[in-house]
Order: sequence, then C-alpha cells, then structure tokens
Amino acid sequence: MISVHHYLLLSAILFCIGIFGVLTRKNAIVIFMCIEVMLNSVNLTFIALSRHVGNMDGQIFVFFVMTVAAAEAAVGLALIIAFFKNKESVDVDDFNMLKW
Amino acid sequence: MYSNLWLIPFFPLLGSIINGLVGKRIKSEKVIGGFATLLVFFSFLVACQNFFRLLGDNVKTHEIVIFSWMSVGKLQVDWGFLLDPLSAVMILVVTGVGTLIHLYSIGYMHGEEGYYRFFSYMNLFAFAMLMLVLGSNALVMFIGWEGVGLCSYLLIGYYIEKQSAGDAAKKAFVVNRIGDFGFLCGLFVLYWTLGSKGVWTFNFVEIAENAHLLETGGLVVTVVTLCFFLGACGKSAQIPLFTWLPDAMEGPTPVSALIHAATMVTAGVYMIGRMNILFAMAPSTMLTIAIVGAATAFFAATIGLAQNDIKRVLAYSTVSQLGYMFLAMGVGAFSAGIFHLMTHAFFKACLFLGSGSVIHGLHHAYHHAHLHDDPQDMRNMGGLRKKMPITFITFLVSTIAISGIPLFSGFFSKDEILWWSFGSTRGHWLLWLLGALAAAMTAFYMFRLVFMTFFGEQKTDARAKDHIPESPLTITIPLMVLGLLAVIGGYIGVPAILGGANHFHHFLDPVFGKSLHLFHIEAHGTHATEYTLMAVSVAVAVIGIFVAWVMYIKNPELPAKFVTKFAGAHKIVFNKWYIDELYDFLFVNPCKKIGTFFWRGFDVKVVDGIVNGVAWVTRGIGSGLKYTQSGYLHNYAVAMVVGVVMIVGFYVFG
Amino acid sequence: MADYLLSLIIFFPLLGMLFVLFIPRDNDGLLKGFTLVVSLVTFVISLPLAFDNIFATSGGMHYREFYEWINIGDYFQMNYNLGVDGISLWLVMLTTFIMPVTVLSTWKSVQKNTKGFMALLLLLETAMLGAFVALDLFLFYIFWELMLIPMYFLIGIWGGKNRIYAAVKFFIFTAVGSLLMLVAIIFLYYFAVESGVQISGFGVHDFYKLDLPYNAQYWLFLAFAFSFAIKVPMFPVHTWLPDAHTEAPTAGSVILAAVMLKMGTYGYVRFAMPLFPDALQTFIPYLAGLSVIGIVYGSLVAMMQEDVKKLVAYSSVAHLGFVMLGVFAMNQQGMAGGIIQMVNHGISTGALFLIVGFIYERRHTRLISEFGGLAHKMPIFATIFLIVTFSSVGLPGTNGFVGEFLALVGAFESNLRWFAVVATSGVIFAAVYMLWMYQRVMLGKVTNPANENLKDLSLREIAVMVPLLLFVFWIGVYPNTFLDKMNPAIEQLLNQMNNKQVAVVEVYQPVVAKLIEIK
Amino acid sequence: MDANLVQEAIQNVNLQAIMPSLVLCVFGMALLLVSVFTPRGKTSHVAWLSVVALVITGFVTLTAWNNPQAGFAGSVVLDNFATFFSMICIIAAALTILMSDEYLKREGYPVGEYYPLILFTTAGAMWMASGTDLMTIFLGLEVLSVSLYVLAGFFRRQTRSNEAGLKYFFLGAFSTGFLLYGVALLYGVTGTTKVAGIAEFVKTMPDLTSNLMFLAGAGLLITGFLFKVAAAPFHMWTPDVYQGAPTPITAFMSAGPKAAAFAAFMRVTIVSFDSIQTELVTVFWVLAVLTMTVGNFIALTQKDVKRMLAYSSISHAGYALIGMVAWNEVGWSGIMFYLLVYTFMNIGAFAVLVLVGKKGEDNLTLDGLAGMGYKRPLMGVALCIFLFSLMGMPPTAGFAAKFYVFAGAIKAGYIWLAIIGVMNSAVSLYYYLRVMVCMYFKDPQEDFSWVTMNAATTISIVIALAGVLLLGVLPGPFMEMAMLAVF
Amino acid sequence: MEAILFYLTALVAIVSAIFVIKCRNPINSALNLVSTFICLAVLYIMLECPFMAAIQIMVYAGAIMVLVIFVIMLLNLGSIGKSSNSRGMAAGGVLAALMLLLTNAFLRRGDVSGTGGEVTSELIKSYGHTELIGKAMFTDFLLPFEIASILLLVAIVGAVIISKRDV
Repeated sequence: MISVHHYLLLSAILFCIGIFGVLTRKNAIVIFMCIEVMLNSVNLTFIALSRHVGNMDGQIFVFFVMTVAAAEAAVGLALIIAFFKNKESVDVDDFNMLKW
Repeated sequence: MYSNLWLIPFFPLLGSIINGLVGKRIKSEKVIGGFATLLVFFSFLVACQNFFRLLGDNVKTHEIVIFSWMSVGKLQVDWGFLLDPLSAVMILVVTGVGTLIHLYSIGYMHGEEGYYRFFSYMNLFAFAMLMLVLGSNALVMFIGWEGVGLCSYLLIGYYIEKQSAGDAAKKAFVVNRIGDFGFLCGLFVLYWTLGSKGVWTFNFVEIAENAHLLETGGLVVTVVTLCFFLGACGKSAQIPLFTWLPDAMEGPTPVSALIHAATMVTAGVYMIGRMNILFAMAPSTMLTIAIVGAATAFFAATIGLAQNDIKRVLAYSTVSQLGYMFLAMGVGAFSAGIFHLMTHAFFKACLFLGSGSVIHGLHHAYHHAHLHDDPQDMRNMGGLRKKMPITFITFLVSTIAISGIPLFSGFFSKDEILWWSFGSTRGHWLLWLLGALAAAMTAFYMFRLVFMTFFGEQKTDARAKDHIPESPLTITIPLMVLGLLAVIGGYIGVPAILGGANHFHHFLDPVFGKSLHLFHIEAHGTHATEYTLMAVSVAVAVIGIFVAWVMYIKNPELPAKFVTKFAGAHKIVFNKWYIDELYDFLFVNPCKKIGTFFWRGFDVKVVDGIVNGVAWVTRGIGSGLKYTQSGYLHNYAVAMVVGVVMIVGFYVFG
Repeated sequence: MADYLLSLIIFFPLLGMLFVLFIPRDNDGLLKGFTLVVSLVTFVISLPLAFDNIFATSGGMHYREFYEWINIGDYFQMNYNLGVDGISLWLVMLTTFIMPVTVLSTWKSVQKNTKGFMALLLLLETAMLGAFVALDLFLFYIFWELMLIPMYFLIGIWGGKNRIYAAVKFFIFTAVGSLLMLVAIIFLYYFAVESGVQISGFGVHDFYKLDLPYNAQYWLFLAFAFSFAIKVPMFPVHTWLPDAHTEAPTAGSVILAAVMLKMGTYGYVRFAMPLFPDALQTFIPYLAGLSVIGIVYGSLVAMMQEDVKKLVAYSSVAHLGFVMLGVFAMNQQGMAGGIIQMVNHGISTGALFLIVGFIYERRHTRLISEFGGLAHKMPIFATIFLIVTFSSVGLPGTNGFVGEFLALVGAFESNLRWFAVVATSGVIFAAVYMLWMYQRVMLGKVTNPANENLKDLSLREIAVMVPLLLFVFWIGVYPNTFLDKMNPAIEQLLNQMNNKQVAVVEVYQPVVAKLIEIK
Repeated sequence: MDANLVQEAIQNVNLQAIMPSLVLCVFGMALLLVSVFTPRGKTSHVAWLSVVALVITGFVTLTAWNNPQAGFAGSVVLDNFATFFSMICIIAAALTILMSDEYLKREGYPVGEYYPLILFTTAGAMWMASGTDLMTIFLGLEVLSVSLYVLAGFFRRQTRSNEAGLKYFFLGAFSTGFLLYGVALLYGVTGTTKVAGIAEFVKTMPDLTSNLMFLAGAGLLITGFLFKVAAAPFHMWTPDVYQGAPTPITAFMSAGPKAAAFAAFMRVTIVSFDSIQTELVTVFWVLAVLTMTVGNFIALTQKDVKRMLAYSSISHAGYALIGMVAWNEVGWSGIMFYLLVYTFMNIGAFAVLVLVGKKGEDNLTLDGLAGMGYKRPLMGVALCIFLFSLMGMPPTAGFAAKFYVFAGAIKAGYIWLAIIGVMNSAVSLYYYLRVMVCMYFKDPQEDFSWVTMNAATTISIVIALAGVLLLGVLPGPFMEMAMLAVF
Repeated sequence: MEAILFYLTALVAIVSAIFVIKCRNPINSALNLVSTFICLAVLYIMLECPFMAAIQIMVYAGAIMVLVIFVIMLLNLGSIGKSSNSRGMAAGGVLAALMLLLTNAFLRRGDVSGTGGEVTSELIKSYGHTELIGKAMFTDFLLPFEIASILLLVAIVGAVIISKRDV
C-alpha cells in the first residue's frame, strides 16, 4: 500500500535534487529549471497531504504555486534575456560584478 | 583691640596690586619704590603699635577673625590672624627688615627693566610673609607659606631673560613644593587624628590646647611632626632639600637679603616654633631635627669654604645658620632658635645688602668701562675698604656678629644654641661638637670673604678699578641701620649667666613655656660647663678668623697650595658635594624617563595600542568577512542552504 | 518664571542656533556677535539661579519641571524632568559662564565656516546644560549623547592636522561607554518595574529609593562607572583626551575641558554613586586607586610633553584625579572639594587652553621648543599666564588650592588615606610640569626669530581672560559663596547614600534572577 | 450551481478588509493605462498621480485604525497591526516615488510603468501584512517579489542592474521553494494554512516539540521570511542587489518590503508558533547576533556608500530581530517602531544619495562625497541627521527605535543580547562617521555642480527629516501606536 | 498494481530530475524536466486529483517549459560548463544530502496520521474534483485568486519592461 509517506519521501528526494541542481549548475536557465523541480516537489507534497488530510486547501495552494511559477518564469526569463543582451552569457558565474 | 591687625598684611598687598596694575604707566622710579617702601613701613608702624600693645597686655594671645574662608560641614577655616609674642617678633622683623630692604632696593634696582614689577613682587612677598607669621590657623599660614614660595619664584626669576634664573626659580619652587607636600600630609594627618577625637580644627590655638589628645611620643605625633619638618626643610633649605637656596642667588641681591636670608627661609623655624607643643611631644622628631640641623650647619659650612661667588658664600652661610636654628629647635631651645632667627635676620640681611652694595659698585664700574666681568666673583675684588667705607664697616660688623665674637648679636644667640645643644635634656655633646666645628668654619669663610673683598690688593680690572663708587644713601642707610642692629640686637636676649635678664626668652615664654614645662625640656649643667663652652666657642671662632687671616692676608699664596694638596677634597667641596648631580641622577632623570615611558610606552603603545588594535581587529574581521560576499550566486545559495540546514537541524535534533 | 526657568536656560541657545542658521554665512561679524549675545543672554538668564538663596537652605532639587513626555502605559514612561540642586547649580553656572568666554575667543581663530561653528557651539551648550539638569535618566542620556555630535564636528572640521583620527576616536571611545550605560539604564528601569516599586518614568529620584540587591548593583555600577570614567577621563581610558584636546580648536578644547569632562564626574555624583551605594563600597578602592594613578601618571606624562596643548590635556587627567578622589571620599569635605574642583578645573584649564589658543593664533604652532622668552614680548600675557599657571598648580589663594585641599582633606578623613598621601604628591608634580612648561615657553631669551614680533594680548583677549581670573581669586579667597550653596545638597546626597547602605533587601532576589539569567 | 454557494462566497467578501490594496491596485491599473498613452520622458504626472494614489490609500488605511476588518473567509484581516505596517509601506513607497522621477530621467529610463509597479509592490506588501492565511501571505510576497525583481533589474541596459535583478530573482525563487516546503509541511500537520487555524490546532496538540514535521515546517517557513528580512545567513543577496538596483528602489526595498516581510514574519510566528517560542527564540538570538555582526563588520570596509548602506541595512535587520528574541509586547512593538523609523531615516539617506549622484552613480563612493557638506550644506546636514539616526544617536528617531527594541530584550532578560547589540552599534559608529568624515573633514574634490534640487526629491527629504526628528523628539504617540498595533 | 505504478513513476521522475541536472545541453535538461512534470501529473492522478494533473501538464509542461525552451532557442545556448567546480559539486552534494537526511528525519517523526477532513475519495467521486477546486477557490480562497491575477499582471508588465527593445 502506498502511503502518504511514500509521496512525501519522493517529493523530498526531488526537492533535494532541485537544491543540488541550484547549487551546482552554472547555466542560469538550468538553475531556473532546478527551482521548478523544487516547486514541483512542493506541489507533490501539497497534493499528497491534501488528500491525506482531506481538504482542498493544499490543492488550491498548488494552483497558486503554479501561477507563481508562471509569473516567475516570465520575469526570470526576461531578466535572463536582458542580461544576455549585455553580456552574451547566461553563466551565473558571469554575474559577479557586484561583490565584497 | 587688635582689630587693625589685618592692616599689616593689607598694606603690602595693596602696594603690590597697585604697583602691579598701574606701575607700568608710572615713569618715576622714585614714586614706585617710595610707594612700595612706604606701605611696608606703614605695616611696620602698625606692627610696632600692636607689639607694644601686646607688651603691656596681660593676655598674650589674641585671635582676630576677618571672615570665614571655607566652611564645609565640620571643616571650618577662617581668615584669621593670631597675635602672640612669637608672631609679634616675627612681624617686627619682617616689616622692619622689609622696610629697610625696600628702601635699599630703590637705589639698588635703579634703572632695571621692570622696576615696578620688582616692587610689586616685593610687596607681595611682604604680604605673604606676614600672612605666614600672622595666620591663626595652618591654612592661612599655608597661604603665606606657599605665597612666599611664589614670590621667591617670581623674584629669583626676576631676570626673565637669564636661563639660569629661570632654572633656579623653578627649582626653588619645586623643592619648596616637596616640603609643602610634607606639610600638607602632616596637616591632614593631624586634622584627621584630632578630628577622630572630636576636635576638627586647623587652628593653632586649638591644636595646642588639644594636643594632649594625642599620645606623647606616639606614632601619630611623630609622623605629623616629621611631615611638618619635611615642610620646614623645604622652606628653610635643610638637608636634604637645601639645594635650591644657593641657586636662588640668581635673584637680585635685595631679594637674597630679604627672602633668602632674613625672612622666608626662616619660615620653617617659625613653623616649628608655632607648633612647638607637637614637636615637644615627639622626641624622636626633635632628635631628627637636631641632627639634620647640626648636619646642615656643618655641611653647608664646608661648602662655603670653597666658593668664590660672594653671594654663594653668603647663601651657604645662610643654610648653615639655618641649620643652627634647627639645631636649636631640635634640642628644645625654641626661644634661642627664634632669637637666632632674629639676629641672623639683622646681620645676614646686612651682609647680603653689603655684598649687594659691592656688586652694585663693581657693576657700575664695569659698566663704565664696558667690561663684562663677573661682578660677584670675589677673585676680582680686594681692597675695597677704601672705596666703600660704609659698606665695609657695616659688613665687617655683621661678619663679626655672625662669627660669634662676644658683644655682638650673633654671639648671644649662637652661644645659647650651642649651650642648649650640649646641655639640653634633648641635646647631645656630638650635636654641640658639630655646631662648634661649623662655627669655626663660619668664622673662617666669613673672614675669608671679608679679606678677599675688602682687604689686600685690588684685583679688579685696571680699567674699572678707579670707577668703583660708594653706594648712594638709599643703599647705605639700610646698611647702617642693619649694621647697628647686628651689633646691639643681641642685647635683648643676654642670657642670665652673663648677667642679662634674657628679656627675649621671657617675652616668648607664653608660647614656648608650656611645652618646655610639660615635657621637661631644659638645659641643665653647671655654670662652669656653660662658661667653658662659651669660651670654647669664642676660641674656635677666633681660630677660624686667624686661619683666614693667615691664608688670605698673611700668605695669599697659601690657598692655592692648599687646593692643590687637597685637590680631591676641594673639588668635592667646591662642587657642593655633587648633591645636585646626585639628585638629578636619583630623582629628576628617573622621573623624566618614567614620564617618557608612560607616554610613549604605555599611553601610545599599550592603551592606544589596545584601542587601535581593537579597531584594527574589527576592521580585519570585517575585511575577512567581506570575502564571504564573493559575488557568486552559488556561494550565496550555499549559505542559504547551510542556514536552512542549521535551523531545521537545530529543530530536528536539538 | 521659576517654573520654566531651566527650560529657558537650556533651550535658549538652541533657539539662538535656529536664528544663526538664518544669518548669511559670509557675515562673520554678525554671526559671532549674535552668538555672543545669545550666550551672554543665557548667562544672564541663569544668574537668578546663582543668587537664589534657597540652595543654601535646602539640599533638594529646585526649579523642578515635570511633564510627561513618553508614556506607554505599563511598558515604559519617560518624563521631561528637570531640576537643579547645589551640585548641578555650579556646573550649570560654569557652563553658561564659560560659553560667552569661548565665543569671544573664537573672534580671530575661527575664520572658516563661522556659521557652522557658531551653530554647533550653541547646540553644544544646550546639550551640556540639559545633561546637568536632567533628572530623568532617559532625558539625561539623550543630552549626554547629543553632546558628542557638535563636539565631533568641532574637532573634525576646525581641528588640527590629525583631527580626523582624534574626532573619530573621541566619538567612538565615549560612545562605547555610554552605550553600556544605556543598557544599564534600561535594566534599572525594568528592575524597578518588575519589583513593583512606584516609579514615574526614569526619574532618578525614584531609582534612588530602589533597594537593589548587591549583584545587580555590581554590574549596573560597572556599566555606569565605565561610561563616566571614559568621560572623566580616568586612567587608563584617558587616551582619547590628549588627542581630542590637541586637535580641537581652542573653543572646542575650552568647552571640552571646562564643561564636558565634568559630565563624567557629575555623572558619578548624581547617578553612579547614589544609585548603587553597596556596589560603590566595593569599587571605591579601585576607583580611588585609578584616580590616584591618574594624578601621578597624568603629571608625569604631562611633564614630558612637547606640545603645550597636550601638556594641558594630560594635566587635566591629573586634576580630575583630585576631583574623583574627593568625590570617592564620600564625606562632605571630599564631595565639596570634588565639586568645587570641577568648577576650578573648568576655569583654570579653560583659561590655559585659551592661553594656548592665543599663542597658537600668533604662531600656528604649539610646540614648546618653538617658543621661549615670550614674557619679554608679551608682558600682560605673561602675567595672566602666570596667574593661571599657579591657579592650576593649586597655589593657596587661588581656586585650585581650595578644591585640591578640600578633596584631600576629605580623602584623609575617609579610609582612602594612603591614596590621599600619594595624591598629595601630585602637588609637587603639578609644580614641576607647569613651571617647566612656563619656563620653556615664557622665560629665557627669545631664541626663535619668529617670536620677535609677537603682539601682546589685545583688549578682546584680555576681556576673555579677566572674568576667568576674577573667579580664580574669588573661589580662592572666598569659596564660601559656592560652598554654602552646595553644602546642603551634598549633605542630603551623603545622607541618602549612607542610609541606603543599611537597608539591603533580599526580597527582590527572584526578580534579579529572572532578569540576570543569561539566555 | 448551488445558490447558497454564491451566497456564501458573497458573504465572505468584505471589501473593507482589502480597501487599501484595492485602491492601490485600481490606481495601479489605471496608471498602467495612463502610462501607455504617455509620451517618452514625460512621466512626471504618472509619478504625482501615484503619490496621490498613495496618499489616498494612506487615508483609507488610517480609517481602519482601531476598526479591524476581517474578510474573505479569514484570509485577510485589516487590524491595527496590518494598518501600521501598511502605513510604513505607503510612506516608503511615497517617498520612493517622490525621489524617483528626476532620477529616472537622469539615468535615462523614464518609464511610466515604474510607478504602477511600485504601487503593486506596495499592495503586495499590504497583503503580506494583512494576510492571515499563508496563501494570502505567500501571494502577497510573490507580488512583492516579482515586482521587485523587475524593479531591481529595471535599468536593463546596465549590467549592474541586470545582475541585481537576476541575483535577487534566483535567490528569491530559491527561498520561495523553502518557504513553500515549510508551508506544505505545516499544512500536513495541521490541515490548514490559516494562521489562526494553525494556532488553534497547536493548542490541541499535547506535545508539539516532538512533532518534527511541525518544527521543520516552521523552520523552513521562517527561513523564507528571514530571506526577505535579510537576516544572516540569508542576507547575502542584499548588498549586491542593493548596490545594483536603482537607488530609489534600493531605498524602497530596504524599507517597505522589509517591513512587510517583518509583518508577515511576526504575524505567523507570534500567532502560530507561540507554543514553540523557546526553540524559535534561541534561533533568533543567534541569528540576530550574526546578522548585526556581519552587517556591521563588513560595512566597516566598504567604500561605496550605497553598498555600505546595504550592509547597514542588514545590521538593522539584526537589531530589529532583537525584538523578536524578546518575545514580548515591548519587543514586538519595538520592531514595528523600528521599522517605521528605519523607513524615514534610510529612505532619507538614499534620497540624498539620489540627489548627489552623477549619472551612472559612479561617484557614490566615500571619496566621491568628499567635501559634499560644504558644497551642498543643506543636503549635507540632512544626510548627517539621517546617518546619526542610523547610528542611533539621540535625539534622532534612530535612538528611540534602538532604545525600544533593546528595552524589549532587557525586559525579557536578554542582557547579553542587548550588550552585544550596543557594542555592535558602537562598531557601526565608525562607518557612519566615516561618511561624515568625507563630507566635512576632507577637502572637496568634486564640485557637485550637476546637483540640481528638484521639488519632488526635496519634499521626500524634508518629509524624511521631519519624520526622523519628530519620531526622535516626540516618539511617544508613535510608540503607543505600535504598542496598540501589536496583537 | 498501484505500488508498481507509483514506484515506476517515482523512479522515472527521479531519474529525469537527475538528468535535468546532469545534461550538458539545456535543451536536454528542459526535456527531462518535462518528463518529470509528466510523472508528477501521473502521481496526481493516482492521488485522485485529475484536475491538478491536467493543470500540471498544461501550465508546466505546456506553458512554462515552452517558454523556457523558447528562450533557450532564442539565446541559442549551447552547452556550457556543467557545474561551477568540483568543490561546488561536493558542497552541493553534501548539503543536498544533509537536507534529504533532515527531511527524512522529520518525515518519519511527523504526525501526519490524518485529521479526517471532509474531502474523501467518495466526495471527489460524487462531487467531482474540478467542482471541489472551484468551490474552494471562489469561496474560501477568493482573495488569493484575485491576488494571483495581480501577480500575473505584474509579471506581464515586468517581463515586457525588462525585455522590450527600446523604451
């Protein structure tokens, strides 16, 4: 029998993979995708818990998380493009003009 | 009845202020000098009036309070004056001699720059000295005590352009301050000890009345008196604080006469006399005083033997004579000490003024001949007795007086001291021996001085030798008056053994009698002993004079031989036993080194080092931490995850 | 009038400052003149205090002003709480008196940016006066810290070569101490609240009534004492002083020496000591020891200085050692000596800084070696300098003696006898460094050709000094004018401290435990 | 459809509860339209209109004082707490807009949409402050963040600004992940996302501290807020973003959004997590110390004033966190008062920087400011007052604010924390003083001839100055308001 | 059966998530991400949330990923360095692992025994999932819904401002 814990564990694994990706990848877009993985794992948690708890709040939350993801995607990608226009790069190591 | 007492110090103060403020505008030296002299003379008149009133009065102690000075809780200090025989004698001496010396200065200081300044200072000094002797409590006395120090500072440094004058002035003040330190400490301890027994006072009368509250010979009274004695040492140039006095001769000669011979330097003696009851209660202190006094008398006399500067000889002689006074105080011969103080004031003032007259004359001559020789060096003098007869006579009279030749004032006072030091319950024959030796040396160097100056060949530069005048009247009148006093001044205190009534002793009895009586201080011995001693002292004086005569008149080449033979001893004596150098080595230089170390080493390196170090470390940490902010997104993200792991980890495992 | 006299005195300079801001900046004369008038008027306004005999008869606070200022129910409350007693009276008077003198001294020396200078001076005056009369700890703290701001700029803008270092050091050094005090103040307040004592705001008189347990007192006293010690400054936290003094412009040095250093000593008298009498007993030997070290140390270091101003600065360390020793004697004489010595130091050292300013204006150097023989060229100056020197040395008849004497008598009366003996030796050192300095600067021949054409003091400069000299002698000859009015206040203070020492209450222990418990 | 469903939905609606944000959004959308028809470079009227919008919103908000409005099935409540924070955000936004217009023109980005974005940001901040459902708070946070990503990267041709935007975006999104995960876990334990619901649930649970999921959820949630608050070690975006973003936006970010983040943070922790306060407070203690220390120490070494102020902003977050550690009314209201004060003083300081900056703002270094106090005396004085306030010197507001939070900590017995706090302020003195050292104690190198005063910026400086002095001298009423605003 | 499906989907999801990180070419990453999304959608269906599954596919896979791929194409990104450096790799790995550990810990000791809400499988079946969502959204969560609209508006405006060619 698949319990809620299975789902939670799966989402935890995905969450950590997402973190790992954010911490290691240099390509801004890939990092962005890794964040999406994290958000998705949260979504999975929400839905699993929502079903487990037995109310809809979690699922509504997922709905909004998706909205947010979309909004962030739009703005984030726009920012990446703007940066690319200036520096011809999407490598996050290239934005370290501001430091110290 | 004695309510005009305050006028005595007030007149000179007024003179000082007026001369100080407007003197610069007054062109006439006569007006300035005359005014200053007149004011001191007024004081003298008032002093005389009070003195005679006191003579006729049955009550011998009068305290006059002007107004309250400090009042804080149980501490009540008044501006108050005390008139008793002791202060009466002192005010007479101070104002009398003061008037004469003021008068003398009018002529002597003629043409000096800052003439008004000089008289302002002199008046101020008279004021301070009168405060010292009249003060009814230790604090008013201390005002005078420090005030005379201040004036001494000002007057020694009168020639402001002279480096040595400045040094000497500073030295005088600082050494005096060391004494003041002792004085203050003693005062505080006394105040607190008496206070803890219920008597919070600085008043002399009250101190004397309540002295029985202290334990006789106890620690407290010993400490207190020793502290006071330290103060007295500073002011009166006793070992170990005598070094300033010879240097003080940098001041104008009237200053040396007034301050450094007649009045200020005797303040220590006066103070001991004032507090005699306390000293009487502390035999060990008395012994210390006697030893120090005798040692000083002896020691300073040795130095006096070899000096060539006329004023320096006199200065060491002063130190030596002061030693006698302390010896007197130390052996309980209080009235003898004061007596010697008075006679010494007469003849030493006369001597100084005489030397001043000589210097004045030589200076005049050199000036006339455009020479720059030292007018104070005795080796440039000689044979002046013809040129300056009045000066010579008064000088000679005073020299005889100081040498202790009978019938002159010095004889009576000195002899009484020597007798007491031998025969007093607190005396010792060794003290007497030292005193007698010093007396011999005194006679020697004083006559050496007279011979070198007034007798023999005139060694002054040929160009100047014919231009040495006798001094003007303003100078010679004081000389004559003082010379006279040096002769007759002793007769008020002719001891009983010589058929006198010793009026002086009796007059002072209300002040000293009690302590002498209470603590059984008296000189005892047979008349034979007393006569013998007297004879011995006269004999040694005569021997001294004779030796001087042999060496400086008979065989003028003898001193040089002597010097070569005892080169080492002479060098030591000539250089004043290297005391100044010793003090430099022991105190002055270490202080400077410590000061520099504290400043450069402790303040700058340690304290500021810590302060700046903290700042530096803080900035350093900042600079280090700054590099965590690397600009790389990954690092930031890592930091965040670390934070999350820590927080969540704390919750999960903590 | 009396109801709001103190406010008027405090805020009149501030009002003046606002007007100063509207004076055109290039009108130098008007700026200075106006500031002088403002400071003089402030002095005149404050005169009724000095003549009020009530201080001689009653030791409590007079001219009270009390308004609610911040009141947040049970949480906290601060009041505008002013008052003056015989102790603060003379410090207020000193401040209002020194101010016109200071302004007058800037006539020639301040040319750059006069407007700012004058505005800051007036702001400073408000802050200093406020700190002396504030009876609410919070209010006191505000004025206390406010003082730093104008002083910081005075040093930093108009100062000497090394001014930036000095200004920043001054600011941070003093602020560090006061920040700790802030913590202590808040703690004290909550302690009072928690222990259920009826208090109104941070009123210091309410805190006096508090029976603090010893362990709380211990730390609170340390915090207060540290803060005040820096301001005094006591050894070894004195090193900001020489720097600040040396670099500050004359007016700044004068105010710093004359008034601001008194904040520290005043703080001890008004706050640190009466609030924590039990802890005080523990610390007195140490503090007295530091004071005495300060006396000897300051003197020795002063002796070796090459810069006149630095010398005077170090002499301040020594002088304030006497003040502190007197205060710690905890008896009437010592306290009175300490307080009158505060005033004395204000006058004498203020005058010394003015004097240094005079020669600095003429020669633009303060190195002792640059001078020599000035007495010849400037006789009036020499006389005034001499008088001030001796006042600083503590010659009887001048103010310095009265203060030192009373302080030492007090110390001898208390159980600080041995400290007092060492302190008394300060009289020797004082003579040494002051006279040596005087000799090197004023006496001897003029060796430096630059000194040949020095002008003697102008009438204005004499006018600056004369009032100070007047007080030198006034306090020296008839200090009762001042003592009479401070005695009742001191008596009351001592009674209060001594009575408090009896009553140590254990009942508040749990509260402390709760508050002190380190979390 | 069910009729009663519609009924229920309508009953839930209480426009009063969202009136301020509603007004702002309406204005924002209207202004978006207006700016479409605005010719290039002529954006002043948009700016003024948005100020008007904010003023109106301010009044609307104030009507809710002492008149709490709840609505939307408990997902939002406009209580005193929300009102107070909304006012902070409104003030911040208004001051920011006032200083922006000339600045944008100078820097060559006169874009009308800028102002509506700020209005939306403010609305988002209000939702954060008034949200009682984690969902509302989250969405408010996102509205706020997304607009700020845009605003931070607003100067799109400037690499610095790009970089600021991107860094903010990535780290913001990353932290959102944690926050959401936290919410999810909390939801799993309690079955609700309502703040009050969680609190309710918590009361029924016997042993909460053994429920690791709850603790971890709380921890992750807090992490998300701490990121916005810029507490160490989640502060690292702050200096870079603050430095790279347009100056008015930096000013805004450091005040408004920070206040909003604190609002949400406080509401969630205080209401929901009261029962685990011991655990929370320990963490806050460490974080507060860390934040203050890191901020202050690194600020010591900065040469760029803007970046220095960014670090100082971190340290101020640390001071404010002290109020959380205190965990009592004084501490909480202290935070609120602190943020109000901080809004005035920090925005004021930035406003002066906006004025004295050259195009491109290369001169906003310490050396660049040399002699500024003489060349521009009034601005110099203003900046000094702001800096003194940031230092916490009386009688400026900064002192009252610090006093307030320290009082809270001491009341709660955190003496050591208070001491560390004051020692940190002592460290901070140095770098603030250094600015003044440059302004006054050094000779001018620049002539500052390009500085032209303009009405709007001047007004914003004057308001900020008035705020700093008023709150410093008469802080009583405002402190009392903060006290009343705390639940 | 359910278990097998779950494990299989989970495995695919994890593997493709790993490949999102591992692939050098962003396009490949993106495609792997889509695969993860789809797996999650499958899981949603298993959790009886068909509506969420549909949205997952539409919004994530359909909209967001298209946008991402579009941007990748637009910028013509080749493959660039995989990870910043090996140390970063290690750090990331360690931290992620730690996180996983923690997550694991609290998942195990979390009380999620279920509070027995009204939404049961029966209700979903009888009432309909979409209806349930709709009901909740427009009653209890009306405000967040409205806020979401503002959010999207902001995002649109922002994206336009940031990326448009000239002012």
